[in-house]
Amino acid sequence: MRILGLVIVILCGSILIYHTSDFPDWGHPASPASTHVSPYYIEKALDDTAVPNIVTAVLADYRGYDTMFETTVIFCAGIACFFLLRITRRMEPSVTLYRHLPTGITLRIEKGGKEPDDSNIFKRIDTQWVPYDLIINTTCRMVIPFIQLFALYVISHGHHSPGGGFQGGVILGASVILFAISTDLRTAISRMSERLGAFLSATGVFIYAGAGALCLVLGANFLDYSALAPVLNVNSVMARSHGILIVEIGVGLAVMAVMIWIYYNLSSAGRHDEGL
Amino acid sequence: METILSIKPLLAILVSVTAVPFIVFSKRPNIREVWTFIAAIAKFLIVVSMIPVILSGKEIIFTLVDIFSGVSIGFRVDSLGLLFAIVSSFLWIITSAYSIGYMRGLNEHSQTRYFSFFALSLSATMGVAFSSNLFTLYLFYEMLSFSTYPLVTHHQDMEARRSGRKYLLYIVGLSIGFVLPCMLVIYNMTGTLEFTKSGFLSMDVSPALIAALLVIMLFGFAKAAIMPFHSWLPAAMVAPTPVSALLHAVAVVKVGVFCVIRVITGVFGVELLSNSHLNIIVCVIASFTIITASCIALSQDGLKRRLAFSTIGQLSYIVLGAALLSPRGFVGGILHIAMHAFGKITLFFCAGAIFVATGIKNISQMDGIGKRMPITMAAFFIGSLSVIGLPPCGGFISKWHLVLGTLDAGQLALLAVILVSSLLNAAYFFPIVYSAFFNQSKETRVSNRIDEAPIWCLIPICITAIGSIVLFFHPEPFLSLAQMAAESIFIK
Amino acid sequence: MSWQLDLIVLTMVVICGIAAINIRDLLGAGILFGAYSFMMCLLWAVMGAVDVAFTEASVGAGVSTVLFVAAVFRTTRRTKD
Amino acid sequence: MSEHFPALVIIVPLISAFLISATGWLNKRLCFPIAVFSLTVSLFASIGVLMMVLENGTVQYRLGGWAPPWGIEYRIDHLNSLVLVVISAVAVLNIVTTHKPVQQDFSGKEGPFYALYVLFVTGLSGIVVTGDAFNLYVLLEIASLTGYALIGLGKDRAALSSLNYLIMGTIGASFYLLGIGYIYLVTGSLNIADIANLLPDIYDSGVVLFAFIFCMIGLFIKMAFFPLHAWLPNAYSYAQSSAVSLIAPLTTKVMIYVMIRVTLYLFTPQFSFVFLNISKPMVWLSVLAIVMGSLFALSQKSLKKMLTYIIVAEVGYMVGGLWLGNRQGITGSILHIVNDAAMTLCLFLAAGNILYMLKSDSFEDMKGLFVKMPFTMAAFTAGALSIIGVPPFCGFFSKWYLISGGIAAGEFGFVGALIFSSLVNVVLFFRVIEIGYYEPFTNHPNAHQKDEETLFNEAPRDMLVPLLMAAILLLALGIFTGHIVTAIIQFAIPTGII
Amino acid sequence: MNEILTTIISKYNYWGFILLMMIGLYAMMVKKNLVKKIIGMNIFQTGIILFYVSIGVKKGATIPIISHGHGKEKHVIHAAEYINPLPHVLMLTAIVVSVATLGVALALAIKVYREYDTLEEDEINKKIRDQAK
Repeated sequence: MRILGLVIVILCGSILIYHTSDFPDWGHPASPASTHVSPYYIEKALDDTAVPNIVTAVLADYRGYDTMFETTVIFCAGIACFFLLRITRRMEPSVTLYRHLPTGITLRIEKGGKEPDDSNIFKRIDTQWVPYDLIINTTCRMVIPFIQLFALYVISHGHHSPGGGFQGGVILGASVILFAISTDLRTAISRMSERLGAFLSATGVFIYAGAGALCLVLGANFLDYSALAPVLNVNSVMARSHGILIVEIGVGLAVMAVMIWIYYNLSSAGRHDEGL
Repeated sequence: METILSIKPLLAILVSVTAVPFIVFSKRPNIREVWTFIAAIAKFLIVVSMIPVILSGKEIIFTLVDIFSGVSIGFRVDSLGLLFAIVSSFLWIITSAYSIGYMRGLNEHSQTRYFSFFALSLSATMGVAFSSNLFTLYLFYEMLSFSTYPLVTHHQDMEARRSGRKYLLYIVGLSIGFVLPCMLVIYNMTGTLEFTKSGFLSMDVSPALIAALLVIMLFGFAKAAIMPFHSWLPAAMVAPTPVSALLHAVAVVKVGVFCVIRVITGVFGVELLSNSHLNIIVCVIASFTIITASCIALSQDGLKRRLAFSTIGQLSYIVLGAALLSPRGFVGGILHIAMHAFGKITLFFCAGAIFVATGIKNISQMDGIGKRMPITMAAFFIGSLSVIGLPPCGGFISKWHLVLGTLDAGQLALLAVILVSSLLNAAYFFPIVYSAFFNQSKETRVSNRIDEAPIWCLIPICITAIGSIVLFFHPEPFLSLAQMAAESIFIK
Repeated sequence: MSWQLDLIVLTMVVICGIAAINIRDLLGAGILFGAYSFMMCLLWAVMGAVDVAFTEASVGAGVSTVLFVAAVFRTTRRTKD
Repeated sequence: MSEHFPALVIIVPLISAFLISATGWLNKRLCFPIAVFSLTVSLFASIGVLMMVLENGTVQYRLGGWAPPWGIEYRIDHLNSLVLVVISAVAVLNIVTTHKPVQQDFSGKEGPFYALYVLFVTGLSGIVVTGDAFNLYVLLEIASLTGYALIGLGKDRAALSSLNYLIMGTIGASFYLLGIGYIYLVTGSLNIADIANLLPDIYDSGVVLFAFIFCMIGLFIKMAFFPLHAWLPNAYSYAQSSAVSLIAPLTTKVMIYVMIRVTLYLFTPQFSFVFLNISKPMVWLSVLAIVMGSLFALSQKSLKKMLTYIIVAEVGYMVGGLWLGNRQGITGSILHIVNDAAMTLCLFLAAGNILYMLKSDSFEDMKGLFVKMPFTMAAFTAGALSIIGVPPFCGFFSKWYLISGGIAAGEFGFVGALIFSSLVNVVLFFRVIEIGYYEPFTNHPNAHQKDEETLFNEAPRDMLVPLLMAAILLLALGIFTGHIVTAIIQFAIPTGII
Repeated sequence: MNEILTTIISKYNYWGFILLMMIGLYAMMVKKNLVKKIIGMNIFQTGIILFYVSIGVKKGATIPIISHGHGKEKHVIHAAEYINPLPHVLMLTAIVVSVATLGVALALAIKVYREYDTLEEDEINKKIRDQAK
């Protein structure tokens, strides 16, 4: 099997490599890809949408329909992971560990044992015991706000610089994931519940599709943001720019929520009690 | 030819289908049987009401839907189809009466299913009789195959299961494997499937292709039980006797030969076949089947099996009559559909009656049974006379025309075939009658006391037996219809 | 940008890729896949596809790696090939 | 409003999917009505689109108001409007049946289930309406991802076979993406109509050839064309029946649609049939698919497994029909998309009902089913007859066109394979029907007139009615074949093909 | 010799994507471990993304962000000055799709592990066979 696979792969690869001779030269400015459709974007994007970052303009406006479904794909992945993994009925773990905060001593309680009730002194920790690390905790706590600030910047500044809703959303999600890793899953869930994640993801995509549908209600085609001009009280080019911002925010929300949601489900295998 | 647009053929088909829900949902058996009778009589009346129109030289047409160009579900009533429809719809009434006697006499299970599918099969038979094109013919042919399956396998035991498999394998397998491709080839060559008086296959097709199509179609309609694709028929005799009687002596097998006749006359056309002498192939195949089946019948001990092989032989008479391509032979062939139906159904009814009354299935056990069941055995005698082709029974008239047809066609060998096979027929029927009346019973079961089958069984037997005789003296409706059919085909 | 730099990064990508599928430890494979993604991100940045590079950095090198680690943590590190 | 019908077909279910997902957390009982409502709206919108297409010809809809090839457009002609109606109709018919089994199979996850269900339908509809090659890929991934999830939450081996499906499906989609990339490399466009205009100058380029090969390999994997079918049988047979009765009728059929779109409208018939000259080997491959699919089906011991292999054979029908390269063959292929969707729906719904009532679908447990579930089995028989190809059920007519096309093209191997598979189907289905018809009575042939009432155990009404409607649909589709062909399908084939 | 070198220089980026695709394909075909397969799948996808990005490259052009958009003086924009943005857009979508697929694939892998307690395909098949017996 190994040899056979290797032979097939090498054979296919060499045929493909041989046929690259038909390709246009790498980076040639006159190749069809660079001359047929794309010049229009480069030359008109700023005038049409008032967005200097052409990628953002194309992503969220010219091919905004694609991007809507790109966001939907992420949403699908979130639901799919939940659908596949989540175990809703509560299973009591056979062993729970508690840390006595003042002393740092760990309590091991077998199933059926009495649970400590004073939650200010005792804190439940993961069974795969991780030593309490002050440095990591503090560093993360300090870094996370800045990560989130940066993420917001990436989302809102996507018109002018690389980035946009998707990247910003991932970073925002990553900050929560970092929080979950540095403390534990239960703390993260108590800060941002699963239900909130689900709502936010649906809301995010809904903002995108809803913005498009709003255009449709206002009489233009689906996703034609210029129809938003009377609502936003700007001219139609700026309306497109604002429309892009709106959908980027939607994308950011959805992506953030889904990333967190997937992480919750994967890291706890759907149980949502003990994570990474 | 004048044509009349009328919904009657569709009504004749739908009558029994619409009866099915009533049959299924009727609470008591008596009401169920009433529905069957209402449907059967209504169907017969509708069919009969078409006779004057047809006899006055007109045709009734009705197109239900045009599926696409050249392919439609359409009906046309001509003399040939009407003849077949009269026979089968009349015999349905008789068989229904007989079924009641038989099924109740034996306390059979699932009688509701039995009567429902019986009604369905009759619809399909009417559809075949009235179809105006090859596609409709094929449609109802398949419908008949599937709706008779539950009837054939009514007993639901291992034997029924085996026969059911064989039945489907032959009938459906050959129709899909043989008829369907032929139909498509024909459609692709001509762009139509509508039957015409002189056939719609043009002369410029290569003879080899025509020969291939002809033979494949002949075997494809496996319900005609032409050898070597006949063995489903004896196997299907496991069914309750009324089923065997109606379906395997009347509806199913006759549908098979009816299809063959339709294809020979309506698709290939007399002219094309006689010019290319391809009818000889069919004649040879049919003759082979006649002789072989008769010989096999001689060696059978089960009464129903013997009757089955007799049927195989008799069916080929009809095919032979059509393939002779002489007007009188054609008349003989078509008449034989009716005459053989009456004769053979009598025989099957008798077999069933014997089984109901005594439980006997084999010929060797029937010594002296005539003393116990004199009416039944007398009817049996009349039926066998008709099948053999002796006066004063209807079978004589059709055989007579067949013989004349062979003379017209100048095929003396075929004449010999018919005569020899008639002798063979006599050889396998008369011993039964003889031993029934003149041999002493060896079985204790058969007492000398007269002890007939239930009255519901007996009356149908008498009706069909008398019918066989009446048809000898008054063959008019059938004879004139057959002659009209022959005229319309052979007049240039 | 010189093609030599391009080539070096490309080579690194390929090496990381091969290593990721051949290492006999799934956690290692996940981490190597992160490295692979990061190299890929460099390559794209070199090619001028800044947005794609940014996305790959956040998704491929970031979230994907976390997901791999999470999945490996919930299953097993063991692999036979 | 009517000019926005094309958009409504997609966005109504899309937006409702988000609503369903959100309401799933608040009140589970609301999910089902929302899903039914949105799919019904989508069905009406798609019928509206079909009417528009029948009246005015091709409908174009510019998303975002940008002209193609710069923006994305819907380009709806007779071909996709027909397939669109099929998708919406199957989705609506099927969703009604899912109400009860979902509570049993996916208890607590009704919200996600219906969200995924609706998204799956959205993805497929989107694939069908879009006029942009790359957009097609994105929607393909939506349909696939939701499909993996719906399949993955099944019984015993479901997760494994779903993972297998995922890996194969991703390879397939990636190959398609690669093919589109190759096309983009040499044309610089992603709009299907635009590419078709640009391609004739560069037919002889090796890149176009490879683009074609990649697209085809990708689609063949996705549609489970033999020998790339290995993912399908396990994936479909271990999935829960409420999910599979949606996925099985639609996925392969939509992929066939994409193949027809790609060969006839992206690469023109001139390229696919004349320039490449590979019709013969492709037809023979499909012959192989038909024969092997039928033979594999013959060796199965459970109902759903058998049906999945029949799907493999049916895919062979449609691929072969397309590659016959003549009008009749392609008509047959398109007609079979419609008919096979209906037939598969009918059969899988019947299997679902059986599974719901019996908790098993192995042949051994189906004894005496005709008495227990007469209506389900009647519909099953109708589906079986249609697959076998008995008139007037619809399966007969698409087979008719396919065989006619085979005869016209002189491909008698293909004709033979079709007939062979019909015969095998007779054996397959009558084996099932025989078991359902006989078994409990073998030992006591005469004494069960009473038992029939006590044994009667039919599926609930909301599962039965759609099934019976599907069975009637088979009949209606068969009878109106001529209308479908003359009104719709004949315009769906490029005029160059005779 | 020089000619070959220029060919290589002008095409080697394309070879890179083929190499990556083949690595991915090899992993998916040969590796028995499910997570390894998933990694192979991702490498395969990134290979294709690399191909698309390579299409977009334009020699002598800069990143596709119009410089005077940041309040600088307006001037006529020439298409040759900026890299083709379209493949980038497409590949943003493709990356998202690949991470979505990765998420679902890992979820399925966890589910498989839950059921069979192993990720090796041959061991799983053996278990299935044993169960059947």
